[in-house]
Amino acid sequence: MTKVLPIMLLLILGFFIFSAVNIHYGQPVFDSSKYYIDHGVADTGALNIVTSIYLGYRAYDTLGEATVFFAAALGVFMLLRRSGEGERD
Amino acid sequence: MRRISNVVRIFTRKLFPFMLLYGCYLISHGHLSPGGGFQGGVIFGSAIILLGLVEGVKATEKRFQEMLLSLVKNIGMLVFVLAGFTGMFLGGFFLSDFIPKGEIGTVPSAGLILYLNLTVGFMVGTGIAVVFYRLVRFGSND
Amino acid sequence: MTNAPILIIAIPLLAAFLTHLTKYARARRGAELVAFSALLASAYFLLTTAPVVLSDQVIKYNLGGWSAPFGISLQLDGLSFFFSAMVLGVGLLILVYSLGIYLYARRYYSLLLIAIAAILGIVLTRDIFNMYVFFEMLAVASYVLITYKHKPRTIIASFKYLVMTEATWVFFLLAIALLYSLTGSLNMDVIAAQLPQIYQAQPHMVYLIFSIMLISFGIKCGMFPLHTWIPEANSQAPTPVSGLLSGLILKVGLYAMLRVFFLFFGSTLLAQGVGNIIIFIGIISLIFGAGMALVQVELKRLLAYSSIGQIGFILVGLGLATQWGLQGALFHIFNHAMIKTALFFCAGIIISQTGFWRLNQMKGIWRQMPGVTFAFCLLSLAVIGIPPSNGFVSKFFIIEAVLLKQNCLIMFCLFLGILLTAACYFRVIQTFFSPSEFHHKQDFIPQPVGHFEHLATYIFTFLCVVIGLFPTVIINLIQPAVRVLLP
Amino acid sequence: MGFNGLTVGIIIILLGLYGVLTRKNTIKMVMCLYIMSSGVVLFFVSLGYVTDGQAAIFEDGSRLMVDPLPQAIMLTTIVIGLVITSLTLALALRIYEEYKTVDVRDLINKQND
Repeated sequence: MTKVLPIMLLLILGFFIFSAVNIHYGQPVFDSSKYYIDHGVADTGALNIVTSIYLGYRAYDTLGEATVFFAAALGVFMLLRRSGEGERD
Repeated sequence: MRRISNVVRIFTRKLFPFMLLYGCYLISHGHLSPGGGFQGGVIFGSAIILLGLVEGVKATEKRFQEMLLSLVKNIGMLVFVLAGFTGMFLGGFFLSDFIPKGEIGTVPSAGLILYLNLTVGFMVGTGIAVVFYRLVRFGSND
Repeated sequence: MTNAPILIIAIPLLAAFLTHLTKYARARRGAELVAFSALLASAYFLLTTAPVVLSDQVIKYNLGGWSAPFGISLQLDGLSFFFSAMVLGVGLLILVYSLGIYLYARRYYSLLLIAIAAILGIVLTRDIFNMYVFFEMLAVASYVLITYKHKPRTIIASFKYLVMTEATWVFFLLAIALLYSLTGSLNMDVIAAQLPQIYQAQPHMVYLIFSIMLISFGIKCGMFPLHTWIPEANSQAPTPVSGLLSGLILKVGLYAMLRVFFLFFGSTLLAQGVGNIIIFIGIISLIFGAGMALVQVELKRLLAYSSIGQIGFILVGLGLATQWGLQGALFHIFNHAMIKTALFFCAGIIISQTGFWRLNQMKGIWRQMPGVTFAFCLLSLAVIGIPPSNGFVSKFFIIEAVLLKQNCLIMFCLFLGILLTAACYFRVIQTFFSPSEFHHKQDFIPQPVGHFEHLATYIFTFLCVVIGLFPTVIINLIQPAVRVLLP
Repeated sequence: MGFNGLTVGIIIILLGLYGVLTRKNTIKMVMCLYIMSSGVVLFFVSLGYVTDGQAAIFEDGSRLMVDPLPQAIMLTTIVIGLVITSLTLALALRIYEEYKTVDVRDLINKQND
């Protein structure tokens, strides 16, 4: 029973996703990305468009990501603190 | 702990500086070629992790002190936010580019992106190494 | 061009890192000072935008100067102003509570500021992927904050919360991917403009996206089948963190529902009665939460289950999607954020002074702590919705909305929920005022509770009463928010 | 839909979900979470694929390029997945230290005692 239930859930979920998703592989909707490819080098000065989006157009996302990294590092420090180490460090 | 074979130990020692160099290369050429801050930082960090696995964490910690790595991580974070604020104070928007773009195609170009790449790279590298130290030390001491 | 929208988010974020760096400065109580002044500065910048926003104008801000569909943009309108004000207000009082006798480490303040900055980021952003990043930031900060006191049970609670949330939020990312594949953009305005036409062509895809988003936001706000992380996490966390979880983090899921559903599916799915699903889930959550609260033996678990019930109440108002319903839902979000945080503070003070967690050990406690017991009673009346309190006004709005819809079944369920809530809180009050003598725990040294804890609790209680007497102050704040949702 | 990154991505997500639901070992649950996250990364990056497209880097002249935006935002997701994994591993370590078990059933039994 414990094995059957997850498999059922999985099959139902897979059925719903596969029946709903209708995307043509290899033909993405080039809406805002066209702008990045056409103007990316002139706007940011980086030849690598992925970098120019990652740290140029969407640098705010990267700031958020860095903060997540910082918070998780803090969390690992806090969780794996030895009992001898001070409470207020 | 079981002894690690000589082949692995010697190769790791020889490979270690090149791994660091490769990490720095990926970080500094992130805006010109495949790669970037995070990828380079991960290679930087895994070089330290490899050394830690082979030589033991205590020996590695003598060379790369946790205090120092953690300081680099914290300062990197601060630099990122302060770069955002600087862009704003210089009349633009938060995180807007305030450094001249330079000659496109060379390493010192692309304005802020290069410096943010350096920041992210060193932050990720040191952060991964510090987290690794903590995880290993927690498991081994008792 | 004002920089206020980003400053509201970025100042707490900067302060979070500075707080962590105070360990190099060796300043006494430096972390607290930095955290407090950052939130005050953030609140100041929010207030400077009040005249513009409350006159139904919208402040847009393009980050990095990249114009809207290409870069990330922030938007400060009535709805985000209302939520930011709530978050900063409750956040400040949570901070005041944390200043008390128990010394929290710098890391605690750092993570608290990251959590508050993340909530503000979610509230102000206009980019769907950016919303995901900030949700993850909030989630990571809250996983760590729950385990702050290192009790074994908190670690299991946090692990459970983490696995449930992350497994669901992978599907949220899938929904973002589907939206991106349909519209080619991540900007909410662009997606909202294109989605009605896509709904005509590919309705199944839109249904899939809607259901994934309902589940993802539902797990954050604790609607019925996805609530299982709440009781354990809320009851085991340190008191201010319980307040943060119940008061603000649950509300962020509701905010995301309000914002995303009304923007993306407002003219298509919600107009065709999908709101009934939300009402149905809301009613089940209400009756389940209130019913489970009735049988709890631990005070904090009781409060946590009661949160699920109140979230159900809000979901009913949200699902109705009418003027009165949304007004009631928003007002109840605001009220519940204050009331439940304050109730957790009361419970925290009682627990740290007596060492008792169970309700039946707290008999006759009013002789020991008359002030806190009195505050608890007033707040309980507010949760139930007895007239001279703020809870009455918001519940009245939601019931009015149901009346206008002329649906007896929903009406009956709402009253059943209110009765169950009343029963559960009257049981607590009865225990507190029980005539039997209060017995202290054997060889237990009570942790002293300072002025700051009491101050935060009493300010909340006072505000609840004042808002109950003069609800128009908050209704004036809510009106622009409702106008954003129902143009 | 044929046998491509999109299909495989969804299958990997579902397999990971199956693992999260059925595995009893906390460490394996962490692994399955990371598998789910990898699946969604594969799905999203495949969304941006243009037939015969090349990486979006201007090295020599203009070419047909794939969509760079999914790749850029998936970098963020990869970092978040990594970070969540490290945090979850730390939690699992702590759980092991407190309860001396990695089995979820044992944990439930010990909690109820």
